[in-house]
Amino acid sequence: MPSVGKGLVIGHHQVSDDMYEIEFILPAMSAECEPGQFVHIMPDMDNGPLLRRPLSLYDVDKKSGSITLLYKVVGQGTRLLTRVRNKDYVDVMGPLGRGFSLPGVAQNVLLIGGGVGIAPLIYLARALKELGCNIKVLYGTGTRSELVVFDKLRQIGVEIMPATMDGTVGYKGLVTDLLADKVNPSEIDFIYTCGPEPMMAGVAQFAKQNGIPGEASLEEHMACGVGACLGCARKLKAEDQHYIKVCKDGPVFSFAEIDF
Amino acid sequence: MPSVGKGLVIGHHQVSDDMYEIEFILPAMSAECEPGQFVHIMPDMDNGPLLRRPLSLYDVDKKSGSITLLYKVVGQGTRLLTRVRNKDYVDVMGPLGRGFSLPGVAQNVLLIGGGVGIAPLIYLARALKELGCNIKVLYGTGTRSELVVFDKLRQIGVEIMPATMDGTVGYKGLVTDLLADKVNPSEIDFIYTCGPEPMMAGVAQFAKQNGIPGEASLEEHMACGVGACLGCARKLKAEDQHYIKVCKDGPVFSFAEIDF
Amino acid sequence: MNKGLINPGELVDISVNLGGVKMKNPVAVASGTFGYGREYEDFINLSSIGAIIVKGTTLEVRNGNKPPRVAETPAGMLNAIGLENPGIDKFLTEYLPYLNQKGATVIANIAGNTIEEYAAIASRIESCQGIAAIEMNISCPNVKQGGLQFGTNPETVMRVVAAVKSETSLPVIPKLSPNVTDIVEIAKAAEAGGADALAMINTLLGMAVDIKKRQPVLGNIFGGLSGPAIKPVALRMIYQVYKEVKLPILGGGGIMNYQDALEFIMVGATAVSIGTGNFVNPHIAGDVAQGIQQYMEENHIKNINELVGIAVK
Amino acid sequence: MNKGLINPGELVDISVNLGGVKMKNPVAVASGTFGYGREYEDFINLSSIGAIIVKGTTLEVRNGNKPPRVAETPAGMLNAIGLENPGIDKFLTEYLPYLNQKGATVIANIAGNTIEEYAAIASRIESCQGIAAIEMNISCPNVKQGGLQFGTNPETVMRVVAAVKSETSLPVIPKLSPNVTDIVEIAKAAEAGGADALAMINTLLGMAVDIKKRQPVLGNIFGGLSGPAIKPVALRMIYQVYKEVKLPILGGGGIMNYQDALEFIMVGATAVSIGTGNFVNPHIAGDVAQGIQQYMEENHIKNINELVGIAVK
Ligand SMILES: Cc1cc2nc3c(=O)[nH]c(=O)nc-3n(C[C@H](O)[C@H](O)[C@H](O)COP(=O)(O)OP(=O)(O)OC[C@H]3O[C@@H](n4cnc5c(N)ncnc54)[C@H](O)[C@@H]3O)c2cc1C
Ligand SMILES: Cc1cc2nc3c(=O)[nH]c(=O)nc-3n(C[C@H](O)[C@H](O)[C@H](O)COP(=O)(O)OP(=O)(O)OC[C@H]3O[C@@H](n4cnc5c(N)ncnc54)[C@H](O)[C@@H]3O)c2cc1C
Ligand SMILES: Cc1cc2nc3c(=O)[nH]c(=O)nc-3n(C[C@H](O)[C@H](O)[C@H](O)COP(=O)(O)O)c2cc1C
Ligand SMILES: Cc1cc2nc3c(=O)[nH]c(=O)nc-3n(C[C@H](O)[C@H](O)[C@H](O)COP(=O)(O)O)c2cc1C
Ligand code: FES
Ligand code: FES
Repeated sequence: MPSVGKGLVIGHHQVSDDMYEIEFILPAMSAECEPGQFVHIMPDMDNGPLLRRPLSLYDVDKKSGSITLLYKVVGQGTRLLTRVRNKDYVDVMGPLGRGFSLPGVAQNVLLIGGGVGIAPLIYLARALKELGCNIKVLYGTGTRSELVVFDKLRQIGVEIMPATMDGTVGYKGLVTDLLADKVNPSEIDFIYTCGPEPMMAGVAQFAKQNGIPGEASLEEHMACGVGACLGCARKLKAEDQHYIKVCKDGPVFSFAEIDF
Repeated sequence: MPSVGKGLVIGHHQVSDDMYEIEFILPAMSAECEPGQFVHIMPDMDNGPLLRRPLSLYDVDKKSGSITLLYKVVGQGTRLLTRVRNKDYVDVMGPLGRGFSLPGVAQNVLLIGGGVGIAPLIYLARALKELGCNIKVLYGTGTRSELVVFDKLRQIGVEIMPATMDGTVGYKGLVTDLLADKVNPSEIDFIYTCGPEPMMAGVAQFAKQNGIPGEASLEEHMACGVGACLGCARKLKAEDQHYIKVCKDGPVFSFAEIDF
Repeated sequence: MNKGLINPGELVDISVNLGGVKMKNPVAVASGTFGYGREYEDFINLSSIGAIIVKGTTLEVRNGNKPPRVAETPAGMLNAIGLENPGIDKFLTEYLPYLNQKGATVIANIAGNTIEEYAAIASRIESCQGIAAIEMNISCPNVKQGGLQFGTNPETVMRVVAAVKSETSLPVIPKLSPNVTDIVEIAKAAEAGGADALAMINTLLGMAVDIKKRQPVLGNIFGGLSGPAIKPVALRMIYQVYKEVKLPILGGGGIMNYQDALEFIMVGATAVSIGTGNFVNPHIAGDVAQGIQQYMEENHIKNINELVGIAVK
Repeated sequence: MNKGLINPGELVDISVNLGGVKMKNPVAVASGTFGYGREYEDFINLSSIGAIIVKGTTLEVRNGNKPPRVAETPAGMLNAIGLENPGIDKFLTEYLPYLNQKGATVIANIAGNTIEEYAAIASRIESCQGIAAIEMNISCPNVKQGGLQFGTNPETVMRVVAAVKSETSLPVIPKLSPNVTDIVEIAKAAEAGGADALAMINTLLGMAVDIKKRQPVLGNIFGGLSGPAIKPVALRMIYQVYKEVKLPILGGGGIMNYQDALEFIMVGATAVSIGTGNFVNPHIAGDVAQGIQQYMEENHIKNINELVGIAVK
């Protein structure tokens, strides 16, 4: 059951030029968190922007009751969030939305993240690992310094294939090119992806062409985060009449549901 | 000449339950500061309230180029200001307004402050001391812990007579009662006062009755702080047609000009 | 506040009667910001809310506007949902029973393209149990009047209110659009039409521009501005109407805490509604009701009606 | 922004012609927020500002409203100055010469109780040098029409604009009140009266309540809401008018930086005005003009007119 509460910040640090990791304690909320869900956070309780900001669950430790988020500074809200200090409290609502579906039996899964879109895939990787899955992660960014989650991924114990646009590490080019070049479709049972829409579109196309099922996590501007305001509407397929709500019906949807 | 600039904060600490002292470096502005003038400060450059907040010059060190303010937390703006840290920059406009008039020759002066109204009297005391004046300060607050400026006053070297409502230190009661009880009007050449209006009214009455000239520093809600918006209007005497502007014509006015 | 005088045993009455709607406390949640209640069930006890005004409902199902539908603005937000809703019948059969079962006080919010549509929805509601009142959203474009809003023409306001009144025995609460020259004239027209109370204000019409894309942010170009930004306008309009019109007022626009709610009550609102505030704090309705109660206890105000309109000169 | 493509040598033209007023850049400071210029001389070079629109001036001296006159609101402020000013003659003889000597581009802002008063002020101005245009504040209560604002009645708007036009050879810029049902109708009336450009928007009518004192904050009860809170409403109205009326628009309402100014330009403003922003940043007019210029350089826009109305569909 989702809730709203104040999380005690126990860690907050910059991990790249414009990305931060923030960890806070909220045991009741932490206990409910599933990979692919998100929290709705107030960057500042007294001031700053009116609305909450949606951020994916990046990592969750149910034992310690903590939740970790990975965020990129893009505007007023995320800029304010950077000012939060250890021992401050952050006001958080969650977990919200429908997360990734997890396989019933151990499978060969491929996780494809682009930029800060890698965030939800970390907690997902942790869950898949516990299910005994064989996990490969393709992770694309602009340059080496933006590849921020290596430690987490290594700790979880997955195979990582980085791609950088400038080739400073790993494959030189788009992560979708890496996918086409280096991944043998027959070795993959399921694909999960999160990142820029063109990237996810490419991944979904690859998956469909090769008959591999999979899921993607979408973004849309949100007000309520719980399906009440009907603000985060989106048509999954061009011919749809009905608009789904990313916050409630998603943010995760199967490739079969979406036409990018 | 007033200016607007960013001051580097070199000291910021809580001095009582709800009062803080903040010191910042702004040499060009500091060089222009006269006692009784004020600065117009933005509590937060990115967020927070729309308008600047007027705060009196509490202390100025032209040698080091610093300006110090003493403020009481009363609302959103001052609450936000408390968050500013050492090495942050604060956005300040000033010095603004017409300050206290200083005597041409050394005199016996009486300074009467109530609560945070003591702020402008400190820098004033420093200036008067340099002129060789003989300075007595009556300082009234609710209780001992609110008497926050003793160190500064002692360092300047003035005679202090505190009054607290609960009698925890000094005279027990209103500072105006202390004035009536303990001050010999014939020993005073000039009175300066700042504090709650009823207090200043009492002081002005005492001064007029005893034929002592003096000045008071007024407050009014402000937008521009420079006489442009005509927002901080006030009639000095009930029969006046014209509204003066506290920011430009004041904040300091002579007892002769004002009917409280 | 007079902390020294608190007497926690003191009984204060915060229940109100809003033109025939009995509310256990004066705090309602506004239409379109609380879905059909269920969306917030994990965050607040639905039966504790003064009234839940459900999402605006039309005769037929509506799919709503193309996205983006929401955008943030300074101390406010724009929305252009476009009245997406499942239609009145589905609301009555699928959504209402849940709310009734939870013990919620439900106010329906209706909208139509023509006077006849408003009347038809009202008559469907009349045949059902479990609705405490009908709030009429008259800020929709009036098809017959070439798209000008119902709520901007006094004559039309009177007629559409009268038409709904004639179909229902429930209290009828027209919700006034603030996008008018003279709000008092509109309020008087609603009164003439037989309104039992007035809800005000709906959103101000606004827009935002994406300077990178060089186009409007919202898919619909224009949207409704809500949140703290509009509070001064809402207070002013309620003040004006309270002075001239006898009907009780459900006041709202930017309420984020109990102090804001008290401002509305002091300019003449008998009850208040919270919209955008729900998105920020999902149990705000309870917090505000509690804050009002505490304020009354601390200030020895036994009945909230003593505060209604107290700041109006 | 396309930092990689900056070519600092590239020449961009940010001068504009606002209905006959030649402005060296498209950024004016709004009436009532910049006094008579002198108040800000220490903070900004007065001759560098696109235009200085001076405080609203009436035929006779006015003392203004009783305090408090200003109050802060979420992302906005209320003012009820009450048109305090020294009267047109004193303005022309004592304040104008200073501005002219400083090389400022001056727009007078006039207000009256009757059409005759507006005309009389215009004719006094006509006899003087050093004023680039007349902005007409038509949001004042119209004595002859029982206190309803000039700016809310199309017929009156047309007549008062025509009356001023007949007295002056200067460009005439009526400043529209946003407190109306249909801003396009008012804009068309101003056009019919012979306006050379339109200024929009003036403040939204609002109020605030002091819940401790249980009374309105402002001495005048109501005041004008300005600042970022009203930006969405201002953009919407300018968008609507730009589509329907050919006159150039001086747009403003809540501009705090060059990005805000670009939003106004993209919905159809030829130039922009900054009011409340001056109180926050006393050299904002220069900063915004510079920001626009840099944006144009980075985006290879040679003439600012290429951007005017680019977001209007
Ligand atoms: C389900 C979901 C999960 C997300 N997870 C992450 C994450 O783990 N890490 C991360 O860095 N970002 C994530 N985002 C994007 C993140 O929400 C935005 O970057 C953030 O809201 C920007 O806020 P701002 O105030 O800094 O930017 P501004 O541009 O100033 O925000 C203005 C408004 O637009 C909204 N907005 C702006 N960009 C986006 C966006 N991309 N998606 C949704 N709303 C947006 C803001 O919420 C705000 O209401 C996620 C978005 C969604 C919908
Ligand atoms: C010339 C002058 C000098 C001052 N010097 C000092 C000083 O040295 N130390 C100090 O603690 N206070 C001083 N004040 C009062 C100080 O300006 C207010 O306490 C402060 O603005 C409150 O801001 P806020 O956001 O915390 O309160 P809020 O109540 O949230 O402010 C809301 C609005 O009201 C205005 N406001 C509220 N109280 C006052 C007030 N008393 N005077 C003027 N405007 C007010 C604010 O500026 C703001 O615009 C001075 C005021 C003036 C006019
Ligand atoms: C997302 C959203 C959807 C809304 N939908 C409706 C609606 O369907 N019917 C209606 O009468 N008002 C609707 N409103 C207006 C609100 O009920 C309320 O009147 C307005 O938002 C002002 O209050 P606030 O500032 O507290 O949000 C909606 C508001 C928002 C923000
Ligand atoms: C303190 C103040 C005084 C004003 N006085 C006038 C005036 O005399 N004449 C006028 O036409 N507009 C007046 N205005 C309106 C402004 O010129 C401007 O149109 C309005 O504030 C909106 O712009 P902003 O949001 O940038 O402030 C005044 C505004 C303020 C805040
Ligand atoms: S954000 Fe409100 S419905 Fe999704
Ligand atoms: S604050 Fe603007 S005139 Fe004094």
